[in-house]
Amino acid sequence: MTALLELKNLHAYYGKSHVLHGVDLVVNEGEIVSLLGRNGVGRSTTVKAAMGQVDATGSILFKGEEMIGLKAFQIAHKGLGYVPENRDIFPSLTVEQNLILGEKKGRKSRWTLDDMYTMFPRLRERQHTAAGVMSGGEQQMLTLCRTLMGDPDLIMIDEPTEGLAPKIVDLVAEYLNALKNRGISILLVEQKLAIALEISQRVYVMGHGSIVFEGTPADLRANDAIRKEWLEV
Amino acid sequence: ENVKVAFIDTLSGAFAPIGQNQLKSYQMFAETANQQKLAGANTLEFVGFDNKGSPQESLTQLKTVIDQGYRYITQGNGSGVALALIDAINKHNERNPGKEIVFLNHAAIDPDLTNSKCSFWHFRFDANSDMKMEALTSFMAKDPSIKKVYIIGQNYAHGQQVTRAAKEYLKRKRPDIQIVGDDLHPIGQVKDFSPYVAKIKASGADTVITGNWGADLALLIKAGKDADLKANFYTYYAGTTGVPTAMGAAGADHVKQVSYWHPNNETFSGKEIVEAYKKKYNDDFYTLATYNIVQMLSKAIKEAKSTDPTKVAFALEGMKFNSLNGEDEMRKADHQLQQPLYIATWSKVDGKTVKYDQENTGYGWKTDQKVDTYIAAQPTSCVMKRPEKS
Amino acid sequence: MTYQPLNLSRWLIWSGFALMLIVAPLVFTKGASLSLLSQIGTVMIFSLSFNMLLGQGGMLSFGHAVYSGLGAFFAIHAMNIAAAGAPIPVVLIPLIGGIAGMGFGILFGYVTTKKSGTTFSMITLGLVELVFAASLMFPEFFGGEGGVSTNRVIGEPFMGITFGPQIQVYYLIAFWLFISTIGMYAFTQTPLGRLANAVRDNPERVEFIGYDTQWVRYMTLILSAFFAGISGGLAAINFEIVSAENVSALRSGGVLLFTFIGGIGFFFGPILGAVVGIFMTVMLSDFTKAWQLYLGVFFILIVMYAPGGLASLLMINVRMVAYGMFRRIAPMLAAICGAATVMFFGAVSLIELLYHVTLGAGAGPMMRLFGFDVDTGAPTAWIVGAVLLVAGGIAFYRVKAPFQHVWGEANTDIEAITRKVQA
Amino acid sequence: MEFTLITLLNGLSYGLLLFMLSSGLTLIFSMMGVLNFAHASFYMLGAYLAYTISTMFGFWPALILAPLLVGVLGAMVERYGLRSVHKYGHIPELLFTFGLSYVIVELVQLIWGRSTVPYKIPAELDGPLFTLYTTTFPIYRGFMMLIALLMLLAIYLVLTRTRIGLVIQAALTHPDTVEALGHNVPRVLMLVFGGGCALAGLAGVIGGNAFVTEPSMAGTVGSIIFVVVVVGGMGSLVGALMASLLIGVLQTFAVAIDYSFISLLSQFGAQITSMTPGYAVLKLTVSQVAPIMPYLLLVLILIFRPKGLMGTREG
Amino acid sequence: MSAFSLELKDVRKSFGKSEIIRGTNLQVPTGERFAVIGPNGAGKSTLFNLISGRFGISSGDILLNGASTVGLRPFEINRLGLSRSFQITNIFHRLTVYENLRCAVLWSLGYKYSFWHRLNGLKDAHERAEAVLEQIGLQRRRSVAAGLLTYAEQRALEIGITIAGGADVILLDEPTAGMSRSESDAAVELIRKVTVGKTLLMVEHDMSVVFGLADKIAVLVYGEMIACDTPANIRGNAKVQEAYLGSHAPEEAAS
Ligand SMILES: Nc1ncnc2c1ncn2[C@@H]1O[C@H](COP(=O)(O)OP(=O)(O)OP(=O)(O)O)[C@@H](O)[C@H]1O
Ligand SMILES: Nc1ncnc2c1ncn2[C@@H]1O[C@H](COP(=O)(O)OP(=O)(O)OP(=O)(O)O)[C@@H](O)[C@H]1O
Ligand SMILES: CC(C)C[C@H](N)C(=O)O
Ligand SMILES: [Mg+2]
Ligand SMILES: [Mg+2]
Repeated sequence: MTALLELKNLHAYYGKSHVLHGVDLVVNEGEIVSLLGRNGVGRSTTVKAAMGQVDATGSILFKGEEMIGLKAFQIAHKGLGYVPENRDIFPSLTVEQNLILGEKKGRKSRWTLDDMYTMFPRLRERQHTAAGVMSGGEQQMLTLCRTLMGDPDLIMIDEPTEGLAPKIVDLVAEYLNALKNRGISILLVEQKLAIALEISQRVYVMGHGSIVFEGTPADLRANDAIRKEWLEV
Repeated sequence: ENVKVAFIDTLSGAFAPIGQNQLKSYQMFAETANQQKLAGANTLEFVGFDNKGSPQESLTQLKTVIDQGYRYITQGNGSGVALALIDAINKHNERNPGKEIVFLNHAAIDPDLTNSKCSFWHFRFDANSDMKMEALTSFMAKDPSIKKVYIIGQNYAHGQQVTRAAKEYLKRKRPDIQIVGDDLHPIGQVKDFSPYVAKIKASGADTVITGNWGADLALLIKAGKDADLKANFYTYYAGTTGVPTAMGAAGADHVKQVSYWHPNNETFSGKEIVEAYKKKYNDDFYTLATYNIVQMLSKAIKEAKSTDPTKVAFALEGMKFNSLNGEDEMRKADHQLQQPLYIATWSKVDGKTVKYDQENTGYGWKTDQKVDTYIAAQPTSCVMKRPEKS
Repeated sequence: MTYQPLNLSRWLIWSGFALMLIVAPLVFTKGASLSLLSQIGTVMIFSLSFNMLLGQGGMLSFGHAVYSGLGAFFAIHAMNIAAAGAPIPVVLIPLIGGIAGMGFGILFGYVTTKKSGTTFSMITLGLVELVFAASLMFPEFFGGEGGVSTNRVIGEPFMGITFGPQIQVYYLIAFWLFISTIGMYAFTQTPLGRLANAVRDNPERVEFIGYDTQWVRYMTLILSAFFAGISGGLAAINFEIVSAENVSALRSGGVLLFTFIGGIGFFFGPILGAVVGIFMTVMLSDFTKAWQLYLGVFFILIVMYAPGGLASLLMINVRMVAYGMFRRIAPMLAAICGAATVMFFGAVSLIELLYHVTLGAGAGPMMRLFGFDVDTGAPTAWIVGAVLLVAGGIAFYRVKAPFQHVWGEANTDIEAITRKVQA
Repeated sequence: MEFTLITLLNGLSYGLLLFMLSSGLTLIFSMMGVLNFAHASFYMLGAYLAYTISTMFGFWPALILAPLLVGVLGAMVERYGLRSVHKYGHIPELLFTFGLSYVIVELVQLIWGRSTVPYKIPAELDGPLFTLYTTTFPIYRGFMMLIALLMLLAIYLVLTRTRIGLVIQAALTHPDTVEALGHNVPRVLMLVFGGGCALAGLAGVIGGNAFVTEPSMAGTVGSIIFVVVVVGGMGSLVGALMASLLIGVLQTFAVAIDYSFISLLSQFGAQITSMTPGYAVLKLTVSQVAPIMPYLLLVLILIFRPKGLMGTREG
Repeated sequence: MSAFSLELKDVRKSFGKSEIIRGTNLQVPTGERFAVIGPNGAGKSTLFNLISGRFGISSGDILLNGASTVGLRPFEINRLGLSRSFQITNIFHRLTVYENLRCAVLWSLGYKYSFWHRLNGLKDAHERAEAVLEQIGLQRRRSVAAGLLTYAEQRALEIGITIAGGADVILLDEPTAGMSRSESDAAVELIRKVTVGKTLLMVEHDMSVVFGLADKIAVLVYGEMIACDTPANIRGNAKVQEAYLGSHAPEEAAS
């Protein structure tokens, strides 16, 4: 297994406030990795930093290349995909236009609009609707598909199941597995422990801006102490 | 003593070239007057204050210059401004005895300024619009080919006065002439006169009378040229900056002007000034009033043996002066300078009657008629309040 | 902030303000200062009223002069009627302006406040152009290009007061300024005032706490138009002329500039803005032809680097002082201000030289600059200007980072202190 | 007939010039949400630059170079000014451009003086294009109309053949997200702003000599083009075209019509004298109200059709 | 006076061609807590928007305390005693927490658009705002600008603003979205506390919240109300299982 994404001693800042204090994390090819932790510990920040949206120091290696110092759009072109947490759909554009914007110039994608519509038929029904008026859950599906359209090799997903009906949550889990099977690695930030443990090969637990646990889901299930201290109340 | 005169006039915007031109003539004349010690030991200095052509801004500038100790002001471009200034100066002089201000008007020609609004503190050196219209219509009356007249003007005091007088006088002198249309457009705002020209054409007018000046006249004539308008123009101000260029060859023999002086007069009097001005500023001298003001103010100061505005004003009243257009008199009754007028036609320079061109176009003014002072003179309704003579 | 039935410091501030208004003309006695002070007074009311819209209600108007200007027209006609014998004391003329302004607020506001945000701005721009153009169409009322003038000395003097002399006019303005400022401050402390803030922040939510946002905007605008009208009435008395310019987009833009420069986030910002603005337009214009350029650049700098205006710049420094941090930042602050000053002088010199060459032509190559006689034909002055500009620029660039660092640290500490206090 | 046709042509050519001006404004507004108050100032810059270039190299190079220069200036304004204000929201952006319009007027006066500059129509385009009955129609007006139409075509192609429009609209609400999808947002914004300004510059090159090149030229058209944008429907290009033509024709015809309410009423035999109430309004002729036509139209549109002619959203 | 606080009668809503709400009927008795659940895009938020007057309905009728609210604007409906919160936080960022709440109580205390009252002199408004502040547990953050609160605090404030006016019908749209387990437990407590004696209608995807709070659960699928029953019955309803809950048995979620 080769490491696709490697964060080493990553520090990140919002203006003056120091949020990440040396995060080390690896995602290998063909793997689903979950990043768990309580609200506000810095999971989203980790992902944003990897995407070049937060000031960060340390090292971010993607396919062996250093990402620090690159702009977000450059990083995206290297094949790193990101699904932001609060469903940043483009409200005034239609569903289809949103998807088209996911495509990158000069890069042939293995995904087509049709693939997306087959995955979530609901989107096909609403393809000419302005994305802003779609329901919260529909928007969540759209963001995921939009990122896929850019054909990333690794996709970082921030809380994809928030606001989704339980049944759809299961569906998302299924699709993430399907993606993995097509060779896409996934870094998943998730609140719902059950799902995370179910679909990922390895998990990291984060506390106060650094990684406090690393292991397989089974390890975590077995480790009551960590769960008590860093995940539950 | 150095007598400072505030030139509160338009130095920016559409009409700036005219204000600039006049300020430069003042400064040139003041320089020679000071050299020749025309005002005795006193010297004159003209300083420009931009009023942006607005009455309100002028009053603000008036406050400023009063605060800075000025006692004399000049203004001319825009009767609207002059009316506001005359009012403000009256009030100021009433409230601040001993600190009076005198207003020397070099071009604002609304007749009201020396009639219903006349003031002891105001002196007009240009001929007023009724005087000019009197001369112009008398001249027109003799031309039987004039049948249909269109009047167009700027929508403010001066434009309105010209329209009124034109209608009134033509009716009196040539009742057969038909007024086929009259228009007042916003001053300094219209950049495309082609709709107006279309209107003039549609009216079938053979003659256009206009009091427009500066850019408003240049653009009107340019639009007429573009649409091939054949009518003749009877103007007040075709000699102001920008208009000669707009007329060029196309305006030759079509455009006439009434004025109290132009360089191609019977004796070419003032040619030294025209040449000196051209040499110094590469521009045409056309506002004779600035010359008269410098000369007559100096003379008044000398005669009054004082620079005190009240005394100087008394000295100016009724003053007679030999100017470039003949003998002029500052009529005591209304402070309107009485002077002869010229009707002239835009013509190719021929070296004989037309020696001086304007704006290097090769065209200049050719005198059609000189109208003697007494013919153009108008009665006045002025009831002047004078201060005590100390 | 919270429930305070009475407040001593507020009494102090208001008495101080009143005292300042009273002694100002005694302190500034130079020739022009009285008319300057009078003008500042009217503009203060105007910009405060403007800020009721922009700062408190989030409505950016490009047409506020409509209300002050129409108020001024009514006021001046009232004076002319009074001069013809009607018993209207001059002291109450501003009120007539205010009522007229309010009347037009009721009329026009109904249309303009239907919208908010950018659309509101555009409508106000259209409205001001409409009123401006219309004013030239009705010369009977608006006096055409020349405007309407008046004589403020009406009727018999009352206790020797004729309102002829400027000083009497000044105190009349000061009186109304004081009243209006209290009125507008009080507005910020009323339910409607607070709701205007709420509408500014989040109009949608306001609809769900029982309020009609359009109505909140409308009422705010009407009140603001009232005060604008008062300032218009005072301007009419002060200048004794009112013309179409009083209702122009230019005037409206002016008050926007002043208010924003002063700072829209604090109640006193516009007061500051009026002082600075009038100083720049009246005083600076005496010194340099480039004053509008400076005003524009100054405004842009404020928008870019201090969107809270001068008031916020003042307040963050006051905060530093209040928390005892000022000593700590003072050296860097001085350094950065010093660098900026050098840069400023360099830039000003170059601009002035350029202006002289292009616009002052004919007056010869000599000019006075900062008290020196300078020859614009020779390279010396240009080089000095350029050197100052570049040196200042480099110095500024150098001290910027350390300054930000010190400033940031001080701020973090203050935040820490406040957090401790709260906890 | 002659009068009607000529006036119509005059109206159309004026309308097309308005369109050249407002298209850039609409473009910038619809894509970036920035209402560029200084848009007319870029128009003025176009005219002045064209004047200077044409005195050095002639009109045709100016026709190409001046808009490019204005575009570059616009891009720089975006890059070094607007961009840093962007984070504060749309109102500060609007204020920034408002301040900019002040500065540009001053700079123009600083460089070119306070009065009109003699920017002339090139000799090869001076003269009559055709004669309609007895009135000549100048070549230059025809040229002006041609350029406007070419411009319309070019904009249409850029917008439909590229994805730029989508990227920018998306960036309006979520710039970070668009960037994370691999688009270089800042550069696109800069291009759009520069492009919009270049369009204004082109209008300046054409309009500057057709009318007058002077420091107040920005102010004169400034408000009208805002009216065009609102009446057409905020951000709609087709709307802007229709509104421009409408206003152009309306205003040109209005100037030419001398009817007033009095003439209307007297046709029904009503006697109106200066004593009749409302005389001041009744006596106004259509040509006298011409200057307020656009603004009246604006207010009416806002009352009866707030979206504008072709708009899709309300403000 | 009707026994129902809120009554929907065959309510329909279309956007363009697509009908989103297809003839929904619902009766909420006074003082009960109702939850609305359903798949994404079922129209739950839309339903809230219709009830609160944000959108107009296409046909049908909505009765609030027996009176029809059709055609009324949001603020008019609010004045009739209905208040709602938003799925996406919707507060006044630049005002302090205290001011946020004080604004929210003004109308109900009858101050309308007053500009003749001194805000700081309004004892009743002050006390009411303080009381809410205490209920939502933000006393210590009272003078912080709302925009600077953490996410969970903002959600609490969102609820605070909603209840401050004293409305007796409360609509909450996903009040616990984005909260962690512990936070959402606290939120449930808060909601329970502040809605005592009131009628509550709530949209929620978190089954533990739903089953913990609701007296009755309405299930909305594709714009149609397929069931409305007690939690126990809903749990056993096969149709609901299939359409919405999937494998997530309520028992598991509740654990
Ligand atoms: N834009 C910002 N500016 C300042 N601080 C921020 C910003 N965004 C997040 N923070 C702070 O950084 C810390 C980590 O935030 P982050 O969003 O990474 O948390 P998280 O683990 O993703 O939690 P959540 O469950 O809330 O999404 C938090 O304390 C948060 O308050
Ligand atoms: N203004 C609108 N125009 C067009 N379609 C709309 C509009 N508002 C909502 N819709 C559509 O109506 C459907 C219902 O949306 P709604 O937001 O009510 O769903 P929801 O039940 O709240 O879902 P979620 O649980 O995901 O928030 C969605 O398909 C949405 O796209
Ligand atoms: C300078 C002049 C053309 C001014 C004009 N005669 C007027 O009275 O307004
Ligand atoms: Mg997060
Ligand atoms: Mg929803």
